[in-house]
Amino acid sequence: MTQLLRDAYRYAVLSRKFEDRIIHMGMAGEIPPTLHPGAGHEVCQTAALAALGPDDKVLYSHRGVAYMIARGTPLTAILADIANKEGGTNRGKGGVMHVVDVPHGVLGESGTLGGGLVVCAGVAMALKRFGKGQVVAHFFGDGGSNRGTFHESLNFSAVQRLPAIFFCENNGWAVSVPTSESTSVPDIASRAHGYGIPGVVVDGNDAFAVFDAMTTAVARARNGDGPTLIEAKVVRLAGHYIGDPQLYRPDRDLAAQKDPLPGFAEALIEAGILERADLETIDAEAQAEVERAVAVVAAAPLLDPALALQDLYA
Amino acid sequence: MTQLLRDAYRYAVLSRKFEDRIIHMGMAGEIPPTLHPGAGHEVCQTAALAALGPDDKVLYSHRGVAYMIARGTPLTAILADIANKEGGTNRGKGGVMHVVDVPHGVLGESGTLGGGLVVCAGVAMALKRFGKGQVVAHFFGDGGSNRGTFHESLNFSAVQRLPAIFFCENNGWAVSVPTSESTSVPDIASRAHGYGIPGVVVDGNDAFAVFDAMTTAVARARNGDGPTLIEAKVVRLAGHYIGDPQLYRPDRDLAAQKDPLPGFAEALIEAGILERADLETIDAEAQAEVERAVAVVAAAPLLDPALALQDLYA
Amino acid sequence: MAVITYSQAINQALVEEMERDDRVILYGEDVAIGIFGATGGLRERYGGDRVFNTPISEPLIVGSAVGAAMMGLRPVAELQFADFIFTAGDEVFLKAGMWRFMHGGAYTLPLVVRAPSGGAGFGPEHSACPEAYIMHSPGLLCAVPSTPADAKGLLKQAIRLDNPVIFFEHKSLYGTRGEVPDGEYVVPFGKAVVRREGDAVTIVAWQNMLRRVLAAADRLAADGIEAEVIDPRTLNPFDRETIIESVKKTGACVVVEEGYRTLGVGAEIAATLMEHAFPYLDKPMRRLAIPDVPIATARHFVDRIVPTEDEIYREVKALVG
Amino acid sequence: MAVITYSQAINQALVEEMERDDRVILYGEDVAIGIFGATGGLRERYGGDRVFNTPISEPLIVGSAVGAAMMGLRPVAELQFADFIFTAGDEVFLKAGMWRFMHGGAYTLPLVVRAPSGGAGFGPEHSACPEAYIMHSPGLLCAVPSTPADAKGLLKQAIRLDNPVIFFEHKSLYGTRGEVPDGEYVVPFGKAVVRREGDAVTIVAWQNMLRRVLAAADRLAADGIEAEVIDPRTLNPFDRETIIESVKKTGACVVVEEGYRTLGVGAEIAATLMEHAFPYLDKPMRRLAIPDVPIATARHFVDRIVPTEDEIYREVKALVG
Ligand SMILES: Cc1ncc(C[n+]2csc(CCOP(=O)(O)OP(=O)(O)O)c2C)c(N)n1
Ligand SMILES: Cc1ncc(C[n+]2csc(CCOP(=O)(O)OP(=O)(O)O)c2C)c(N)n1
Ligand SMILES: [Mg+2]
Ligand SMILES: [Mg+2]
Repeated sequence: MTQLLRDAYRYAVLSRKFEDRIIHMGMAGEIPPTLHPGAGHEVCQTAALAALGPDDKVLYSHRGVAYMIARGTPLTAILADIANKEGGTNRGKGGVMHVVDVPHGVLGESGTLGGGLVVCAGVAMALKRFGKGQVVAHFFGDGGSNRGTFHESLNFSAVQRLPAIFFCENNGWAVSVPTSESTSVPDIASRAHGYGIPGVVVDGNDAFAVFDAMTTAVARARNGDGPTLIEAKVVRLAGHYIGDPQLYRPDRDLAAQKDPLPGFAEALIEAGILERADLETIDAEAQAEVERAVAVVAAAPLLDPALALQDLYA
Repeated sequence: MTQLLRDAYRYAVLSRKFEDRIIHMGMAGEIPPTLHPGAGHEVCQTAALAALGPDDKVLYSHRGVAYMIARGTPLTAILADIANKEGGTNRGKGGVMHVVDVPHGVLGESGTLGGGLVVCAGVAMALKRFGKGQVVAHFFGDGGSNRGTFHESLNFSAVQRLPAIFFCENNGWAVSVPTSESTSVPDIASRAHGYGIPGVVVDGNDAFAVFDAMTTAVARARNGDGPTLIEAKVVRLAGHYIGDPQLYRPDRDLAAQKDPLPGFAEALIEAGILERADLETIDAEAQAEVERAVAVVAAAPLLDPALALQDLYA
Repeated sequence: MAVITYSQAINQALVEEMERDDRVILYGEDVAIGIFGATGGLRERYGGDRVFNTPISEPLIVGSAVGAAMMGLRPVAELQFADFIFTAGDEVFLKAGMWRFMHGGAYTLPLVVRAPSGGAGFGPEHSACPEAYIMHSPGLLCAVPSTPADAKGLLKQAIRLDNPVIFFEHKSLYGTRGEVPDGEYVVPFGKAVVRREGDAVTIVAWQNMLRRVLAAADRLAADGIEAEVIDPRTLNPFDRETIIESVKKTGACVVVEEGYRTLGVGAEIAATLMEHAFPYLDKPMRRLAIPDVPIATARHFVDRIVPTEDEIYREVKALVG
Repeated sequence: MAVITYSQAINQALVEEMERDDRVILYGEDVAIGIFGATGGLRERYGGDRVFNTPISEPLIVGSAVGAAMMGLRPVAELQFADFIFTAGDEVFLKAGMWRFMHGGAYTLPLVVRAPSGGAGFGPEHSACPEAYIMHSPGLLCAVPSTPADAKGLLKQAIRLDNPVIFFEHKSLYGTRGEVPDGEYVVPFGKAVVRREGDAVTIVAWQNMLRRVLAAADRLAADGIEAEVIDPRTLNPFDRETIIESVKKTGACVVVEEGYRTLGVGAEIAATLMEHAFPYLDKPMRRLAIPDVPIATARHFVDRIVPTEDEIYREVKALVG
C-alpha cells in the first residue's frame, strides 16, 4: 500500500501540472480547449485506481486525465489526442474524451453520460467468464448517475454477481446544475440498497479512505461476490470546461475551496510514506515530464485528415 | 370506503367474467387473441383504483382490463377495441393495449414497458401545475420496473415532489422469466429508499391492505408531499398471453394457485360490507353485462380500414 | 428590422410565447443558464415552476413532455445535444411520434424538443445532424431553421402547433446574425424559401450547409452559373413542390447536407424528383453529404468529411459548368 | 437438402456457432424459451453461463454486448422486438455504431443484435421494419434474411464478423419453410441474389415483401411481363452493383418495402440509380411502402398500409405493362 499511495500522489501531482499546462495551451489557442479539468478530483481518482491490479480494467469519465496517467498511459499520447497530433491513442476520432490504452486496461469512455455503465456490465460479464479474477471499475459523475442505465447496470450486475465497481465522483455539480436540484437523495450510494449490494460513501479528499473502500470492493468483486457502489464526495475546483466563467456557482471562488492535494501530501508525510523533501522532487519531476511531453507533441505532425474515414469497420 | 370496496369487488368480478369471455372468443378465433389475461391481478387493481377520485388519472399496464372497468369505461368500448369494431376508444390503432378514456381519466399505455413511467412524470408535472389536487397512478409490472425509466421517473418525481403513485404489480414473472432471475432484490419497493420516498409492500390479494396503502399514497400526493412506490405481491393465474402453454412455469397448475377473488368476497362479508346472497347477484349481473356487451359488439361493423391513415397528426 | 443572433432569436421566441401562453414551460439540462446561450435569463423571468433544470435523464425529459402535453401544457424540452434523440430513442420515436396515433387521436401533443445539432470539435456523439432519422419517422414534425428570422418564427410556430416538433438548432449558427421582422410573426411549417434565384441548377441546403452553398453560389455566378438555392426550412412537412418546380426550370439538382450520405435527406429528394420531375431532369441529381462515417473530434477531420464551400463549388461546376 | 423453418434455421446457426466457438454467448429477454421459437433448447444445451435471460433492460442488453465484445466475447443479444432499437437507442446507434471508431479502432466489436421485425396485429411499437434507420447509420451492419437458408448462413456469418450486426428476423417468416444446404456454409454480407430473372422490370424486395413480390411476379409473367427480382440480403453492406446492372438491362425499377415510405430504403435506391444508371432508366423508379404512418394494431388496417401482392401486381403492371 505504501508504494501504491506514493504513486497515487505522484500521479495526482503529475495530472494537476499536466492539466494546468493543457488549460494554459487551450486558453492560448495552441490546442483545442476540450478538457474537462479534473482539478480537485485527482486525489480521489488516483487513490481509487491504486487499488486495481495491472490486469484490471477501467472505464472512466470526462473529468480530467488522472485516470489514464494512473494507469500508465504516456502523457505524450494523451496530449497528442488533445492536439490531434500523431502519437495519440484514437487517431483523431475521440480526442481527450476517448483516450484508449488497452494494454494498460484503459478501455475508453462513452460520450453520452451513463452510456459507460451498461458497457461496463458487459466488460464485467466477459471478465467473469474468463475466470481470471479480473475486475472492472467504472468512474462516473453524480450527474451521470441519474441516467436510467445506472439502474439497469446495477440491477443486472447484482443479479449476475459481476466483478464490477461502480465509482461515483460526486462533486455536487453537473455543469451548472447543483446535485440537490437533480437528485432526490443526499447520498447516491444509498441507492445501492435497492440493488442488494454494498453502497459506500467516502470522503474523496481522503486518499486513504478512498483506497480502503476501493480495496474492499475489489476484493469482493474478485471473490465473485458481485458489484459495489462507491460514492466519493469530491470538489470540482475548476469550471466544467476550460474557460467556464461559472457565474452560476456561489462557491466559484477557488481560494475558498479546499484543494485535497496538499492534504494528501501531509497525510503521506504523517504516515511516513513520504519525506517532506520528496514533495519538491515529485513536483520538479512532474513538471519536467510535462515539459518533455509538450515538446514531443509540439514537434509531432498533425494527423492526416484521411484518417477521418478510417477505423469504423474492422 | 364501504361502497368503494363493494364496487371494487363488482369490478373485479366483472373483469374476470369479461376476460374469460374474451379469452374464449380469442381461442375460438372470433376476435384477435391479444389480451394479456389479468386473472389474479383484478382484486389488487380494482382495490387500488378505488382509492382514486374521479378527477385523478391512470396510466395502466398490459395486464388485463380491470383498470378501465374500474374507471368506468364501458365493456363495449373495450371489446370493440379488441375486435377492431366501431365503438372502441382508439379506432383500430392500439387494440386492447391502448384503451383510452380521457373523461374517466384513463390516459393510455406505453407498448414498450417502462415507457409509461416517464410519461407519468409528465402527467404529474401538469397536475401539479394545475394545482387542483389531482394525482396520477401508474401501474406496471415487476418486469417493467427494471427499465431505466423507473430510475429516472422516481428520481425526478421525488425531486419535484410530483403527485404520482408508482404502483408495481409483482406477480413473480415477466413472460417466462421469474423475477428472481431478473431482479436483484426480493422487494422492488425497497428501491424507494434510494429516492427518499416511501416504499410499501402489500399483499395484493388483500384488497383492504391495497386500498389502505393506496389511500395513504394518494393523500401524500394530493398534499404536495410527492410520490410513493407501492409494490403489491400478486399472482398471475393465467399465461402471459392467451394460449401461453407456460411450460416454463413450475407453478402453472392453476388449481394449486390461490385465486384472490373468493377471499375478497369472504373479507367483504366478514366486514359486513356484503351479504353472502349479494355474491350471486353480482355474479349474475356481471355475466349479463358481459353478454350484453358481446352482443352489441358482435353487431357492430368492422372499422373502416381507411382509418389506418388517420389520427397521426392533430 | 433588428439585427440579432440566432441564439437571441430563439430566446425572443421563447419569451414571446411564454408571455402569450402560460401553458408553455421550458426544461432540460442547464436551461437555467443555457449552455448555448438560447435560454439564459428565462428562469429569472418566469420562475422555477415554468423554467427548470432537469437531471441527466433524457428519456425522462422527452417522455415527460409527452405526458405534460397530453394534459394540456405546451412543454418545450431541451436535449443538450441533438445526438441524444437516441438516448431518448423510445420517447422520441415511439412515445412522441406514436402516442397520439396509438390512442386513436384522443388528445393532442403540443410539445417541442429543441436539439442543438452539428458543429465541429465535439466528437462523434455530440456533432451529428440527425434530421434524416426524424424525417423518416411518422408523427414527428421537423424544423431546421437557417436564419435568426426563421429560428424565431419557426420556434414560435412550433410551440403553437398541436403536434410534436423536433426542432434542430445548428450549433454553428447560434452566433450568426441576421435581421428579424419587427413585431409579431410566425413562419409556417412546410413552406420552403428560395434563398437565391437562378436557372442553371437547383441547390437544396439548410442550416450551416446553406451558408456554404450561398457562398459557393456567388462564386458560381461569377463564372456565369446562376444557381437557384432552396432552403426547405422544415423537413416534415416537406415542401416538395418548391423543389420540383425549381428543377422543372433548371433541369439539374444538387443536395448538400451535413447528415450521413446513405439515406440522407438527399435520397428522399432524389426519389421525389424521380417521381415528379423525371422528364425535366437533364442530368442526374447529385448528393454532397458526410461519407457514412461518424464525425470525428479533430476539427480538421470534420472539414474532410463535411461538404465545404470549395467542394460545393467544384461539384456544381462539374455538373452544370 | 433438408427443409426446415426460418426459426429452426436460426436455431441451427446458433447451435453450430456455439459449438464452434465458446466465446459465443446468447442472451435477452426470454431467450431460454425463445418466444418466437428461435432460441429454444439452447440454455439446456449450453448452460446458463452462455445462454441467459435478462431483465427488461434494453440499453443494458445492447450496451453490455458492446462491453463483452470489446473484451473478446462474441455476444448474440436479442431485442424481443425490432422496434426496441429505439429503447436501446443510445446503445445501438452511438455505442455499437461508434464505440470502435471513436476509440480509433483500438478493438473489434464482434456482436450481433437479433431483432424480430414486421408482422401484423402487434401494434405500433411492436411491428416496424426499421431497417432504414440502421442503413443510415455508420458502423452498423444490417442483415435482412428472407429464406431459411439465408437466415442460417447470414447469422453464422454475422457471428463471425468482427463488426456489430443488426440482424432483422421477420416475424411473419419464422414459420416459413425452405431448403437449407447440407453441411457447413455461410452467406457473405454485401451480395444480393437474383431470386427471379427477367428483362421487363427490376423489383427489389426482401423478407415478407419478397414473398409477395415473387407471387406478383408469377402473375405478371402470366401477362407476359418478366420481372427480375432482387433480394439484397444485407442493407449494409449494400450490393448496389447487382441492382444497377439489372436496371441497365430492364430500364425500370420498383422497390417494395415494409418500412415507412419517406426515406425508406427505396429512397436510397432511387438516389443510387440517379447516380449510376440514369441514362438507362426508361421510366422513373417507383416505391411501394408504408405511407408514413405507424402500423396500427387492427390486422385489416395493416393490409391497408403494407404493400399487398395485388398492389404490387398493379403497380408494376401500370409501370411497364
Ligand atoms: C447523456 C448525456 N447527457 C448530457 C451530456 C452533456 N454533459 C456533459 S458533462 C455533463 C455534466 C456531468 O455531470 P457529472 O456526471 O456530475 O460529472 P462532472 O462533470 O460533475 O464531473 C453534461 C450534462 C452528455 N454528455 N451525455
Ligand atoms: C421495453 C419492452 N421490452 C419488452 C417487452 C415485451 N414484453 C411485453 S410484456 C413482457 C413481460 C412483462 O412483465 P411484467 O412487467 O412483470 O408484467 P406482467 O406481464 O408480469 O404483468 C415483456 C418482456 C415490451 N413490451 N417492452
Ligand atoms: Mg458532478
Ligand atoms: Mg410480472
